[in-house]
Amino acid sequence: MSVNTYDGRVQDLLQTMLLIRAYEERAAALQAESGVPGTCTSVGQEASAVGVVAALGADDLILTNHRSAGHLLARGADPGRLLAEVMGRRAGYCKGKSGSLHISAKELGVILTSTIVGGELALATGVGLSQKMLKRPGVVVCFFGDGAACEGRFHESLNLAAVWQLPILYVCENNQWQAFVHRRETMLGDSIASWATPYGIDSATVDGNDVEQVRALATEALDSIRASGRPFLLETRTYRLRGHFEPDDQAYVDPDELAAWRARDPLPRLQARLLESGQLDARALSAMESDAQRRIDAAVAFAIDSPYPAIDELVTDVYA
Amino acid sequence: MSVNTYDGRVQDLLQTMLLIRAYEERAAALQAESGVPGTCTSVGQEASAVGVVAALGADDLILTNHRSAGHLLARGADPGRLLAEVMGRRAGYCKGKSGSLHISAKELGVILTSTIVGGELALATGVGLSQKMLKRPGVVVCFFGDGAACEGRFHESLNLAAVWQLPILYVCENNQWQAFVHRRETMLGDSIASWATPYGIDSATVDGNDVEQVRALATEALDSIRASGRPFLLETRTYRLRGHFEPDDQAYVDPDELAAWRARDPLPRLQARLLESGQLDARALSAMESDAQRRIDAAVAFAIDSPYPAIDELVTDVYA
Amino acid sequence: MAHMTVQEAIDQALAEEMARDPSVLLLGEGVATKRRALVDAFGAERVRNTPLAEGIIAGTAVGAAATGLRPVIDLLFAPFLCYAMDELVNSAGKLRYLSGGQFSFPLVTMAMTGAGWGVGAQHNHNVEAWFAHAPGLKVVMPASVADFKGLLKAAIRDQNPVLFFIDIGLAYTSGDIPDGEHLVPLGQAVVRRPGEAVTLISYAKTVAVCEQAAQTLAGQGISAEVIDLRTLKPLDEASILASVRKTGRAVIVHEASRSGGIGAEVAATIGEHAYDALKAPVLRLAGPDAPAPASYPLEQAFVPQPDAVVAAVKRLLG
Amino acid sequence: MAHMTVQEAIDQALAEEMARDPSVLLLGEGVATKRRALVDAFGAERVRNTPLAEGIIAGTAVGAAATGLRPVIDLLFAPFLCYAMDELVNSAGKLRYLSGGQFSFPLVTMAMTGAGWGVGAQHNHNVEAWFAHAPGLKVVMPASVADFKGLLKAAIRDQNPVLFFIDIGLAYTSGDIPDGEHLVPLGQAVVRRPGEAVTLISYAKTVAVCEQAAQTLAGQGISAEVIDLRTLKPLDEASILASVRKTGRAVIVHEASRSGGIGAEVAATIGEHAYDALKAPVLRLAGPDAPAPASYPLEQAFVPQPDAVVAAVKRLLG
Ligand SMILES: Cc1ncc(C[n+]2csc(CCOP(=O)(O)OP(=O)(O)O)c2C)c(N)n1
Ligand SMILES: Cc1ncc(C[n+]2csc(CCOP(=O)(O)OP(=O)(O)O)c2C)c(N)n1
Ligand SMILES: [Mg+2]
Ligand SMILES: [Mg+2]
Repeated sequence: MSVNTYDGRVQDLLQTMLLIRAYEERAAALQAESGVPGTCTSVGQEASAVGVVAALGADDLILTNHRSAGHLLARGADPGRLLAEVMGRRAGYCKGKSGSLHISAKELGVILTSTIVGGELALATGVGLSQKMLKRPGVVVCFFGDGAACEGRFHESLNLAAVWQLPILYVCENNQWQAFVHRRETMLGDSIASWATPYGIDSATVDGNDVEQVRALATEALDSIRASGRPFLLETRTYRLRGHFEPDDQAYVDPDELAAWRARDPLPRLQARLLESGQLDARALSAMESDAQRRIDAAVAFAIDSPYPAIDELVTDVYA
Repeated sequence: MSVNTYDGRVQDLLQTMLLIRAYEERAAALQAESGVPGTCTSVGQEASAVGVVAALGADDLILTNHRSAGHLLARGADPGRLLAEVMGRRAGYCKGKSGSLHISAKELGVILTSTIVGGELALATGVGLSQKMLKRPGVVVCFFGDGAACEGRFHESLNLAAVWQLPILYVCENNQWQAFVHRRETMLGDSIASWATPYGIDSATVDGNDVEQVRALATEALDSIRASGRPFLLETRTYRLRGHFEPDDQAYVDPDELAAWRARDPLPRLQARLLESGQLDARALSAMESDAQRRIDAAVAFAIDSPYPAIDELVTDVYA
Repeated sequence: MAHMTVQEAIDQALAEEMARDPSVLLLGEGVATKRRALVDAFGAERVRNTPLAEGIIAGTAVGAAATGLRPVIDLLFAPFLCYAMDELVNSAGKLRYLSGGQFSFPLVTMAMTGAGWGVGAQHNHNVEAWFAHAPGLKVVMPASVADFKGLLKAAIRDQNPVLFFIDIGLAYTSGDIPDGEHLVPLGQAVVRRPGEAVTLISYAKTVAVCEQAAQTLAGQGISAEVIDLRTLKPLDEASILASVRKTGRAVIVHEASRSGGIGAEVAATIGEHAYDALKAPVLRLAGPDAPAPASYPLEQAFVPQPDAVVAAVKRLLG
Repeated sequence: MAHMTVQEAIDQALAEEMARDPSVLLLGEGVATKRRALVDAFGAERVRNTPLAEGIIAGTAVGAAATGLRPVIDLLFAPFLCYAMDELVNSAGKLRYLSGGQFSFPLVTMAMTGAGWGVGAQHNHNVEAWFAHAPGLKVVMPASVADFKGLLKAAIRDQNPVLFFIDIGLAYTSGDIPDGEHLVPLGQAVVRRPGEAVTLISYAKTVAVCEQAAQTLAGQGISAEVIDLRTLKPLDEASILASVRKTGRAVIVHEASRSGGIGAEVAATIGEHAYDALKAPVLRLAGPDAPAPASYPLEQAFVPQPDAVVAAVKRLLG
């Protein structure tokens, strides 16, 4: 079983965040330089992904959206197989059929990456129902964006999960953007967490760029779900530091907003805190960084070496 | 223009409620006795329909759902043409093509009866947008049920109306049932009005079996919409006293619940109040009742006499 | 042999499969109210009324199917499938493929459709062809009471998402069902009446229309073979082609609108693969490209009638 | 003549129609961001970014169309239409009929689809045939830059709901557009290349595949006529039949899955109405009944290629 679980060490969180950042930036560079298919990177959102996933147990299950590389890597995905999938290679998690946008990895308990915005919300209730009816211990974590919260499925999913008391942790990664539309153009308020209240679902909001806070709140939320059997909504306030999909020059983004959030980039923030508190020294950090880069170098080499699927794979796996 | 508008007289409200009750009961009897197509009657909900429609001006527009006869009649629909439509006759509002489930009446400002539960919510924003962009004065009233509130379109519609500031009065006729499912099986709370809060929409709840209270609150809501240009959600608490669709023996309904709501039937309640306060005497009431019956007798005669559409109508009106 | 209605056949199929396999469960608006006996037999956990929200009913079924349950969902009327298209098409139909075969989606979606109740176009729209044009799905639409039972049981056991359409006009008809375990495999058409001069191909309610037409034609010395497709995807091309190769003539009959209906696929398949055997053009008799009207005589006129089938055959033979 | 990309042609069509008719407006996720020049020209009221909710975007358009506006909505990618099926099919397509003609629904729904970007099956699914099988709708899918402009303008002026599909593979190609008012009427196919021995019928990206095949065939002394359908509903049956009556042979080519695709309707129509003129079976070359894969070589293999068209024609002539 290659699922990552985390003990208390904050250094492990940093290590994972560094890996994700290195992966995402390399994926973007490969797109720009070598015409590798573009991806929706999670640069800037690493703390949200790692903080939540680090709170999970091995039995918990994940559904996520198009911006899923961070969730997958935090859960223990092999960056080589991930990149192979992005490149449509046979060694990818889905034999190259998915590409970056629909990656699932059964061995990691990642049931779904939905690129239909809202698809993760629609299926999460079913996975929750399986957990409940088959008396399996794991909680279902459903990552979705502030954009997905505008889809009707948000309403339908949360209401059903509340009525049927399904063990689901909804995690809204509110990164202020919905592709080329700012969140403010799509809702009057600023809180998506509060949208849970009418359904009778408890919720909380957390600084999504602070991995320790995210992990603390996610742990609390998971505990409450395990104890009560009821769903919970956690909103992580964060920001999409690169564009929506590579390439994207973000010409439409207010530079002041972007600058303000760059100043809150979760990686330097965590690094500075750990360096200051003495939990990390410069040498260890640089070793971690090189380690991440090495793993990504190896991943790229693996993915590029991996063959494309044979043409007859075009029509396999359609029916069981 | 045959749109009904109402001045302050409560007797007019009673008269209209009597007409609706007489119409609905006759429709049910015709189904049982003569095999006329079944309908979703609004028996028990007359106060909600009449109270809201009586608050409207001639310019206001209506979208409604499968339980729309009360809204149509309150707005001034000819019971003969309504019944003709139910029976699929040429003289019906929609040439018999709709039957009871999709009746619109442009001349009355009734844009839509949607039998897709949620369709009225989906289209209401567009009608509201037309009113706003074309600078027309009328408010858009969208009647929907507690069941429709569970559809994702509720969420999408209210959120968009809030963000775009559309002049829409959402009226949730919460009659405790969603076809064969009790409302309590579909949501944890008891208040649909409170579901509006996260979107930034004001709301109110009213005893939907008290026509004067409904009219008062609808008038306030409409005033606020006209003043602010913003949507409003009014929840009318009421009950479906007959079954979902004729015939329906309601064997699945808790007899105590049904009895409790029968005791709050809006018609006897209003009659008693008016008789007590001297706004009505028994003779006047009985004259009103016979008048309603006479109109329905005439309507039945008209509808039955009305021919079916010619067969070549099968393929007309598909395209403009 | 037991005599029962289609509703009873469906209940029986559900009860047998729920008894056989504890992972089977039934979800939908009112299923627990309307199929009370199933609640009594299998408990409220496995027969669940839902909120009125087709999208999440279907989504729940897809998620549950991926993770060990075997849901049957009742979405009531075919036009309501429009609210669940994403879950059925983009998730149930595609995610097995997109996952490289990691997950399967054994689930059955039931819906009624068709003329007969005068409920109009927002309840009555024959959209089975849409799902035949969506990868990863199977589509079933029975014509006989026995097939309602046998196909539903097979659909529940299938490892793939199956759309199970119930023709409203048949929903309360009755007929005989073989005793014991009665399974009808998906993907197999059946010859309802053998014949030599022409093949009448249909499914659902209009199979009976073809049978009536065949009867009339027999009286006039014309021998018509009637094929009931039963499964619309995968289409039983072998049975269709074998019959048409024998008769040389085909008329396809269904109630769904003509343009882009199942009949188009059947006609195109015949035209491509039985070309040499054809003695006449392949004709389609189908509903018009119009929404279904509520008005009784118009609704009747929507459905192809036996005399039109007879006339079409005579045109082919004339 | 002006040379421009498809995106520019779409912008130009929108700008011209918005200038001509103040009731035209554009709604969608990001339309105001991506078509900034239209905001500048016509104001933020008429070019509106929306929340991420396809159902209400479409519903808003339908309600607005019924009451005096003329909306164009951009739903981005065809699979996302699944979230708007109810509004497009049950409301836009049916309510004119169900209202007995009281209301009309002039609205245009744009969506991209097709192979070329490796985005996989939740972005790439050619579902145009669904809408051809839904009453009250029109369906357009252009192949040339000039047609993108002319058909979009005509679609905006049409009194009916029109689905306007943009083949991803063409979205950033460029070509010439006639100067001045350039309208292409809906419902008219066009002969892209005249020929005598076989008719190649296609639309969207695979029109070019047919043209390439025709070129190759010409080099081998075989004269192929290429028809670009342009509008898929209403289908220009007269043009199709005229050509096939002349050539006696037809190959239909599209990228959408074979089973139940537009090709089935075209083949069935030819088989019924040009039977006497046929010298060979009508063939279809289409995408497989599989979701669209992301992997580059698989995605390429999804699309019918010129050599397959050439081979099919030779089979017919051989
Ligand atoms: C149903 C659907 N509509 C539109 C899109 C196109 N799209 C892809 S991502 C995206 C923005 C999603 O915003 P959000 O949910 O906030 O996630 P984020 O990208 O910000 O992480 C859009 C509009 C889609 N993939 N699916
Ligand atoms: C989309 C859709 N799903 C299901 C139905 C079947 N149906 C018709 S009315 C109804 C109940 C509606 O409940 P509610 O909105 O509360 O209205 P009420 O009937 O109580 O007035 C149902 C389930 C439908 N017509 N449309
Ligand atoms: Mg976002
Ligand atoms: Mg109700």
